[in-house]
Amino acid sequence: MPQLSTKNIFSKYRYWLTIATPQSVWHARFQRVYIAWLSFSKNPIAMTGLYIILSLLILAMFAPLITSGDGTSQELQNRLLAPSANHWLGTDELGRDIFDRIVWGSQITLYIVILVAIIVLPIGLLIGTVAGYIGGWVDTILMRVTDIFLAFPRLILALAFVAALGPGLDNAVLAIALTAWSPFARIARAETLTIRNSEHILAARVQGASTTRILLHHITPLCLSSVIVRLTLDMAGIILTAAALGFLGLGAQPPMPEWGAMISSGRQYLLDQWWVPTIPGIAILIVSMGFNLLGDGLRDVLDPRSGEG
Amino acid sequence: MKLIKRGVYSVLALVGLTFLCISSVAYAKTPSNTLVMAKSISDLITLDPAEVFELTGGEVICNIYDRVMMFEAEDLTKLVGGVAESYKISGNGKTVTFKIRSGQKFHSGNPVTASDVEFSLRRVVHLKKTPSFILTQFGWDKDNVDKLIKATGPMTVSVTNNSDFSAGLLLNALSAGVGSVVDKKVVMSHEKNGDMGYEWLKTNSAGSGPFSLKTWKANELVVLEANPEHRHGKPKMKRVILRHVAEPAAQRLLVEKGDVDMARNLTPDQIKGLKGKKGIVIDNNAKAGSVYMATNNTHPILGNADVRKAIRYVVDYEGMANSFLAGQYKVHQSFWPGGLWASLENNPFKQDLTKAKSLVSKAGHGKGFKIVIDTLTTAPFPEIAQSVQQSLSKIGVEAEIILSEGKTLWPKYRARKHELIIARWSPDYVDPHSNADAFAHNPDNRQEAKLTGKPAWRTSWDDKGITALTEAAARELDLVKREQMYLDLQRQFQQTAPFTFMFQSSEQLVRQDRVKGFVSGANFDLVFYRLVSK
Amino acid sequence: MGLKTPLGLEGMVNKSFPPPIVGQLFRLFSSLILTFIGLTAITFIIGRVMPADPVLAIVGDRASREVYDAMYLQMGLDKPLIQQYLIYISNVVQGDFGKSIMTARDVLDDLIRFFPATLELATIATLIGVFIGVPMGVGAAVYQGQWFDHLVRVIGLFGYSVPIFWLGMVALLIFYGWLDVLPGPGRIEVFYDGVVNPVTGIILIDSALQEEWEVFWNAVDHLILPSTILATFALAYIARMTRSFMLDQLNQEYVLTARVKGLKESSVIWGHAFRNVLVQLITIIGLTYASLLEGSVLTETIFSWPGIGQYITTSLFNADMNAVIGGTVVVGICFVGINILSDALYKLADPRARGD
Amino acid sequence: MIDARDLSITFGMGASAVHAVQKVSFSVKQGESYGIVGESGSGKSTILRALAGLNKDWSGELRVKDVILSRKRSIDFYRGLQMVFQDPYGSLHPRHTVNDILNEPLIIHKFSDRERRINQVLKEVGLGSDYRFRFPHQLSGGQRQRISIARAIIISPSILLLDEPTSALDVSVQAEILNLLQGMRAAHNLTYILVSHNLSVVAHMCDRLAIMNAGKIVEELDVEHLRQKTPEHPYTKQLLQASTGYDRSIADTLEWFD
Amino acid sequence: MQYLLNVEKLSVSFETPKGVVDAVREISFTLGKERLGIVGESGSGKSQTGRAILGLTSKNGSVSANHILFDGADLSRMTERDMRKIRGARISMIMQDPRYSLNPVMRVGEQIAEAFRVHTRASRRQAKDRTIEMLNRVKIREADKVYNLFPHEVSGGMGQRIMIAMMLIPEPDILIADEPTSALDVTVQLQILSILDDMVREQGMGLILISHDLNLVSSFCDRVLVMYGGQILESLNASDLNNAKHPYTRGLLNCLPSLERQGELAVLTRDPKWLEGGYNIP
Repeated sequence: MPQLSTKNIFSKYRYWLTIATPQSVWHARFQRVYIAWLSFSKNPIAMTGLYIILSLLILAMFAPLITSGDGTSQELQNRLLAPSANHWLGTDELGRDIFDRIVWGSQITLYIVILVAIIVLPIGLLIGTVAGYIGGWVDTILMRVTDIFLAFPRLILALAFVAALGPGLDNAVLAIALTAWSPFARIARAETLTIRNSEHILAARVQGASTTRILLHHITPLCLSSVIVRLTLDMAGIILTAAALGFLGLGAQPPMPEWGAMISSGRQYLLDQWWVPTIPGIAILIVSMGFNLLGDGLRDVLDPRSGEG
Repeated sequence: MKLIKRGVYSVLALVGLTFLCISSVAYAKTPSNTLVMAKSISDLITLDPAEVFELTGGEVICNIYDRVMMFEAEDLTKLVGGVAESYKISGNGKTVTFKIRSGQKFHSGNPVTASDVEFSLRRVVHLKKTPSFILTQFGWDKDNVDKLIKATGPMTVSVTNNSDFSAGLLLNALSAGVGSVVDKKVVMSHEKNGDMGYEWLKTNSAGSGPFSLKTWKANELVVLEANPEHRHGKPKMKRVILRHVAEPAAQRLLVEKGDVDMARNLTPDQIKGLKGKKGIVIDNNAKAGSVYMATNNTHPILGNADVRKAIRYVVDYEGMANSFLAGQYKVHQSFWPGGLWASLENNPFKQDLTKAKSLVSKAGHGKGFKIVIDTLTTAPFPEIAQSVQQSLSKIGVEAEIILSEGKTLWPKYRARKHELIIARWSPDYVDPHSNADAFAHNPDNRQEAKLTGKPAWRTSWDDKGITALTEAAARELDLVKREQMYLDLQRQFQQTAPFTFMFQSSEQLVRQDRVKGFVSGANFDLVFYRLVSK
Repeated sequence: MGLKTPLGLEGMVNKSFPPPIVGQLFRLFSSLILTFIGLTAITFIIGRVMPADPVLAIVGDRASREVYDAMYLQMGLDKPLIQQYLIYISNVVQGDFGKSIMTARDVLDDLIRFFPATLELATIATLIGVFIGVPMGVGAAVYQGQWFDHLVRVIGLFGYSVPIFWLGMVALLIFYGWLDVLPGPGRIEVFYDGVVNPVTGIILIDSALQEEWEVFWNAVDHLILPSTILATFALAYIARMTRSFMLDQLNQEYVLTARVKGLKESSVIWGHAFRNVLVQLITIIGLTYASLLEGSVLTETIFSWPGIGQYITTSLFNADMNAVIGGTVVVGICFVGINILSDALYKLADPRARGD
Repeated sequence: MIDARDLSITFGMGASAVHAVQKVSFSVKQGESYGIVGESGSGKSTILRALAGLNKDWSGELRVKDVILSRKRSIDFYRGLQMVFQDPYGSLHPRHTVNDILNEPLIIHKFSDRERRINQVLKEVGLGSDYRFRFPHQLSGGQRQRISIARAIIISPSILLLDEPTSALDVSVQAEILNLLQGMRAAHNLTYILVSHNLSVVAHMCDRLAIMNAGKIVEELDVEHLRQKTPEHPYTKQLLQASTGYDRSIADTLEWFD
Repeated sequence: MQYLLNVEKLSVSFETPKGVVDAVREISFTLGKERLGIVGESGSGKSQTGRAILGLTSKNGSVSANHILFDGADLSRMTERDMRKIRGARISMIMQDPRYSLNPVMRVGEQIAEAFRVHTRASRRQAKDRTIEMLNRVKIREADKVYNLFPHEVSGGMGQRIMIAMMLIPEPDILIADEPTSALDVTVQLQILSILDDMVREQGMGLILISHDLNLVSSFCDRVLVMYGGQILESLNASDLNNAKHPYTRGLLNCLPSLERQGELAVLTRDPKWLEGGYNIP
């Protein structure tokens, strides 16, 4: 029996991933992802983004191992300490370790990102594709509603929703989602309009496919990529909005280490203890930069039509 | 690379233009005849003295209007006549007759007469705005007030007390904002639909105080202008500007740079950073404001007397007072602030988690429970709440904090829907009854009674004995006995009330050293600008 | 002979034809009305389900029951919601937006006071975004893959990713606190207040008209920092979109045609490609402008800028719903208005869109 | 088999209305291959789309297998009639594999022997089962068009509508596809309607053809007449002349159409 | 023979994500005052040849040649600046689809006039007069009206005539027409060609007609180059097309459907040897 070195296994998988004659649907899909990955991984900017998001994930997953506490334990005698060996990023106004709080805060950031995506994607896709494909008065009504939400000052609408629902992280996320779906509906609709008269949709109609089938199997997968790209790019905006709500006291409630709220409560220390508001600011900057980079890269991979490269 | 060059040039041109603008600035720091203060004035919603009940509003009308009775800037401990030169109390102690100082003039030039005083007091009762209770508690209502408050001559006004309360309390009450004397002619000339000039006076002034209102732009600034005709003489500052700066950090920058003469809302940590800076002075003024915690008696767990007691032992009073509250709050555990007449200066409670824990176990909640802490969004409330939360967690109580603006917090409190609330209080006038009436007086605890103005009712604290004691103290004419009654009341209150009074506030003013003579009294509406010089 | 369109009829299935002018006016009008109704209705409902109590906002937390009840009735809160809404709408139609609790003034007066401040800030920010962002984007596209392109990308990324409230604070600290080259927060030094009569409400214009140059320059100084901070996002967005549009256009065949003609590269870029980019940019700039008008809340907060964003936000916290609705409607109508305007400009700039 | 009576198709309304097809009548017999020739904008594809139910703005009478068609078509209708489109790049869903593409009509029409049919049809269009799990972008233009044809015939329809099936292909590939289509018709006894602007292609493929111009059929003739170059209508003559290559003398006789 | 253009060993290759693609491989040919056709299927490199001559290969491509001699100068070694003087003025190019090759936001008249003004010191007025004259020459009626139209307002045939006018207004020596008629209907196609024909004759230009349509090219041109896989497989006089020797050329001719032939079409089978020079016929 021939001995298989790791190199052999590797090249075997590579062969399997690139062979021109895939043997099953899953094989074909794996190949597709692999090819996309190849072009994605050649893009250093996109990879930087991916690394940032991956680090965020790792931070969030291993928060209990990385940190010494849960980020909420106070030591009033150790308030506002500058970064040092004991407290890598210093301590805040209640003597909490800022590094711990940043690490635990990554979970909150992820939570916001995931929850918003889960809410926004289906709503935007559903409204956009239905409006775009069916057209007529359905389109008119749906788009009018979308326009109203678009015309609403976004942060103010979010503020109003949180004010109505009561402050808190979940409500903030819900409010952001309620204000964030409208651009996605617009994109999905625009995308649908260009797709709906393409010959493969006509072909599906001639095969007798129902409207639901066309929407789900034909149009949605095509809208998905541009919507996902936009969502990734918007994630930065969403994180910033969540942070802004936190900043205005309507997002995560204390002592949750939400980064925006950390800036908010730390902002009075900017002059004398710069690290208190600055470090969460940089954390937000890095993560939203990560999403932006990733979004750029995804666009290059998923949406080669656009000129940005 | 020609294109890039072009781009670079245009950017350079823009940058150059920007710096041109900058260099054109000759930094005019504040003019020498103007006092500029950085302060958060978002609470300012009205300037009608019959309605003003907010901190900033109280301060502003204190400088626009003279009141019937006053604590004057020169001596804040003595209640003296303001608009009234003297008063006489009738034999039965029910009627007080005021003699109006002659030669006083309103900003309009109209003389101040008895009919203005009569109008001003009656107006408060008729308009029935929030602070009107300060007067109506003396048994006045819109039907009888025209009989009970009367100008008996051009310069004399008689005021008849229709309640059991003492005349001393009445005199104190007339030193509150509702005791401000407004210019009847001017106000009535702006009357609309029988509103006694209310809509107009909200945003305008018609007083006889040292300053008149020039501009009020909500959330932007208030500009006051000196009244050269004031009875104490012309104030040294020609103008006083309250500039709205919501961000404490911005306030700090402004005062450090000399762009304002005074910063009013700095946090202790910021003040620590300013200490020793050249040209900057920090003043400490004791204030009558309190920070307290209220538990809801209708709550199944918090209603328990032992749990309430345990909470008193949970709070890390010293820890907070020595860290983030240092300099602006000191520990004070009774409802009437320290340093005043009838103050109780003992602080019997200290953080004692073992004791707290055993009290909670005794109440049968040793396994711990969950509660919600409601508090305000502004410093230092979130920090206090987090400290309390942390301490509670050590005796097994898991607390969730909700920060809200007052307008969201108060409805919850007033509807008895809170669990544990951390809030603040300032007396309406300088008499212990002001606070006792709110915290220790609950004559009708039924839900439908809706005594929503009283924290005692809000927490559903139905203690007949305490209520009776409060009423008796208010009636007592003998000052020595009265003081003793308030001390007793406070001691009982400390042990049994669903309120944990934690801190008394102290104002830290940061000013340029050339600014002198700013007088800030214990109460929020006793802030005087007229002695300020630069 | 037969009708010929460049696309061929097959391509025109289901394509809507440009409606006549009456139809467009109708659409414009109806979209304004619908936006207005939608905005007011949503805000109204939010205002009523909010836990903040507008009555308490007026009477304060210590008000007695009687005082509270009297105000409750006076504000008409006892009526059914729909009736309250209808009353509100009928007042608005008569030009009465009600009174603000917070400022004790008519909401309309407040809007006239606060909106120009935001308009001033957003306009300057948009101008900065356009005049710096567009050349940056064009340059990046022309020098795709070179250092200038990377620089623009990094700047764009930063502008996209930075939390504006944080950047504002840091900028204030650096330029005012440390370097002392720019003034602190506020729209103008307070003691200049009242020197200039508000005519348009835009201090730059008013002071220039009244030749109060000291005030003018003071206002300019105060504008630099907040407008630059506000412009970061706009600049990033505009530069990025310009770059992408430009790359798109540079790949078009007409650009090749222009080169075949022997045109200089600068004429090819600015005379041909950029003219097409400009058409697309109109929408983007309009959108940016609208979003700056509504998105200046945080900048206004940091810089104590008495603008409409801050007005709406503070009103919201104070349950001052008349002010919130009024402000939202103004901003929303502006949004729709700018969109319609940029649509019209687009039609003017792009001959293909001018359906005649 | 297929009858059109007074078929008119109008897009838009009022002044801006476009009368794409005006009162067109024709009929196609069972097993026949019928061509429609015309230049761009003549309305030829529009007719095909109306027939396939992709266009609802028509009036007149359409009949397939003696059933009068309504605007909404049933699934059964599509069971008997399929269509092949012009653009081999646009007519296949870019995110579906060949397997997905071929499977879909089988699912819609509830076939149970899907596996067998897919393999068989792939063989029939000259692509082995190696191609089954590829995505369209992994195929050449000719291969894609083969998949389009496979998709159309996999549910064994009796009528195939061909909308310029080779105009986007190189001539060498065109030949292969035309041969394939010829073979299919013979093997499955299909009825074709072929729309093209290329007279040679139509002449090669069809028995009978209609010449369209500006929404009208100007002439209907059988392929023999075309071969002998004896059409009657001047437009047909012009088209015929123009199709044979560049000839200066002919070019000078042509009318401008703009 | 007197030639206008002499191309020797021209190669064009592109850097793509999948590696370097050789679009044109060492081709050589000459052009006199004649109509030279370049025929090939898609991807044969015929369009890239045209662009390479004008120095307009896109950024990711690289061009090499022993020389591209034009009027005594080697275009392949010319600076961009000098090349600009050649483009338009001396060598012009017409592209496939006027829908894309005209600037959509510029009036067509201005676009033509611009082409004139780039290379002359003509005033606006003169340029406009010249443009109108040129529009008349390409048989556009109401030329002054058409002058003010936008590209989307003209039909494909007219658009292509406008392109011709634009490219011929500076009176170049060589015109490269890259599939100038393949987006047009057959009748219009002939008309466009007849205009090109006139122009070539009147101005004594050299014309390179790039097309995939063997029939059309052979009936229009004097000489035909057949390209496949980036190489010239065969070069022959148009009249000799039916005697083409290369199997590829023959195959292309045979697989065309025609009115005359019936039955199965011949299928072209490709031989890799073609690209190894085995059949290279000079």
